[in-house]
Amino acid sequence: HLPILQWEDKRGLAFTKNNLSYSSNALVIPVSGDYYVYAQVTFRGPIESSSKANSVTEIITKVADSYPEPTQLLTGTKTLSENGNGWFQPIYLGAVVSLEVGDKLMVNVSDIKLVDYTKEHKTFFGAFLL
Amino acid sequence: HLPILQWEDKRGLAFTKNNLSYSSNALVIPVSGDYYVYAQVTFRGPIESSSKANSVTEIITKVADSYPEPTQLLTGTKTLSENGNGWFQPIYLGAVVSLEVGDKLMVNVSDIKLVDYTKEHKTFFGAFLL
Amino acid sequence: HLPILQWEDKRGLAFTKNNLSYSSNALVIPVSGDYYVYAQVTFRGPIESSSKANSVTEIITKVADSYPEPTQLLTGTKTLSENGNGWFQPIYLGAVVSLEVGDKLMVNVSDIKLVDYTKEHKTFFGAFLL
Amino acid sequence: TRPLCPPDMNWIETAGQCCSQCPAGTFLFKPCKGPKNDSVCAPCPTGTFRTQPNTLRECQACYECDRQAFQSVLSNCSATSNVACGCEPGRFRVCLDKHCSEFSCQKCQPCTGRLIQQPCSEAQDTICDSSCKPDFYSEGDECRPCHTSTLDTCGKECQQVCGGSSDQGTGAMGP
Repeated sequence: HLPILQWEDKRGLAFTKNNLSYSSNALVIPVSGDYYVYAQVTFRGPIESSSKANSVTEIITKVADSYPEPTQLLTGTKTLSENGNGWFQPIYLGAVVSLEVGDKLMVNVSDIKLVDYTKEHKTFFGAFLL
Repeated sequence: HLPILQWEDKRGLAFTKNNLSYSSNALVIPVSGDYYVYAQVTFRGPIESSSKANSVTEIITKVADSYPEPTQLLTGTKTLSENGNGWFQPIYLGAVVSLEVGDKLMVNVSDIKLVDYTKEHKTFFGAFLL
Repeated sequence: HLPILQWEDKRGLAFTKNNLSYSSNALVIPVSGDYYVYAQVTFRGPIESSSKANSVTEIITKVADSYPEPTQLLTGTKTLSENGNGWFQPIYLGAVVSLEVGDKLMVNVSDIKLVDYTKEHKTFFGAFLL
Repeated sequence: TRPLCPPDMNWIETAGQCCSQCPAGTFLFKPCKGPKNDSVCAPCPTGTFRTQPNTLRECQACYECDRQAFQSVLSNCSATSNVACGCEPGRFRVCLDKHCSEFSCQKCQPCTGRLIQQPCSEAQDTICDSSCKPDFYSEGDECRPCHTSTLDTCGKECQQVCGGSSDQGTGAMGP
């Protein structure tokens, strides 16, 4: 599986409420229903240690107790045509999905070293019940 | 007019409810009000048969009984600077629009051959009443 | 500070309601709560008069009476790898933020001359209370 | 399901009946209430338009021509038609898609030292003659005037074209 991002859930702009909780890198669904789920990841590079990435991918996945495999809910994948010097590439995803109580939502990325985690307003993740 | 995308509305992650129905490539609005409408199209290329596209465009349009021409609601247009070998380019759109009962929402694209329809989590379309 | 965009709030698809008002380039929050805030800016170039831009940035900021500095809520920044002739680059941002009555929301951009203001469905800004 | 309305009327949900359409250039300000209480239409506010009869609650916002990108207004937005944009003189359209709904305005090429086969137009760049004009010699893909050449810069091509001319070879170069 692709690496899973970790999130700040209390400080700064981050918050959880209405029993939507965050634990072990996942948002945990408190009540079954339709949720608008969204995430933006800003990727940046090149960084020496990583092989020259020619694409970046962000996936919002769901893990349910009722099924051993994660389900890919939303995917944004973009090839990079930057020519070597510093590049930035944001990917935004958002849609309505039907979720069950206890479902866990996570964000996976193609290469965690390329994620710009320096500013909370550039990389974020959330959900709300309709 | 630009080609209109067809959508799966029942299988996998797809669903319709609250009387929002899907017919002849369009979401049909059941009750007047303000809706958050969104769509992501992942484009990919190059594919030999298509002329070298230098841009891709996604447009969410509205057709109303009260007007003979479609109205463009949201547009995402991106030029391609990829250098010929395989490329991917997602375009996400979403906003609140005022709709009347019976209005039809559709997604048009610049070139249907460039649309990656292979995975439901890469290309999707939806709306919900506020 | 980066330049602030001005918006049309009445004509065409634009509207304000539920006491969410628009004044001096900002959406003014009428009641405290969690809002889904979103904006898309389509950038385009090159335009001779501006120096060759190598990136574009869109930021949704909040100004509160309770704090003298604007707060950056959401940021989309993308490097440009276009090769000189006409290019288009849309940036979409959207997320839930907690706002207080009287807070003002604005959209800043890296270079206002690179903003495509010609069609209302390419560059837009909005918010709704959850 | 809704009843079918006569050709020049539309079903209005809130009125629960068919109402007369508003003419192009106007929008439905107030729906009809009955035979004696017809639709109230209002003119499209400046900066908006409707090209067709309608029962819509607002008019469409006019597009704007991209002045920063050297577009020019071919025809202004009116109550019944959107703005039409073209390119400033000396520029031509480079379409971004098959339908040319988006285009940039590129400078026309000058054809220095060549005859113009086809002048620059809104839709297409100047087409230059492939050969140089008299008194111009070819250098790479440029045409250069004989009078600018000097003894040591005038190669084989230049001599063939400019060789016979009187002022060449004296080292005294006129403007």
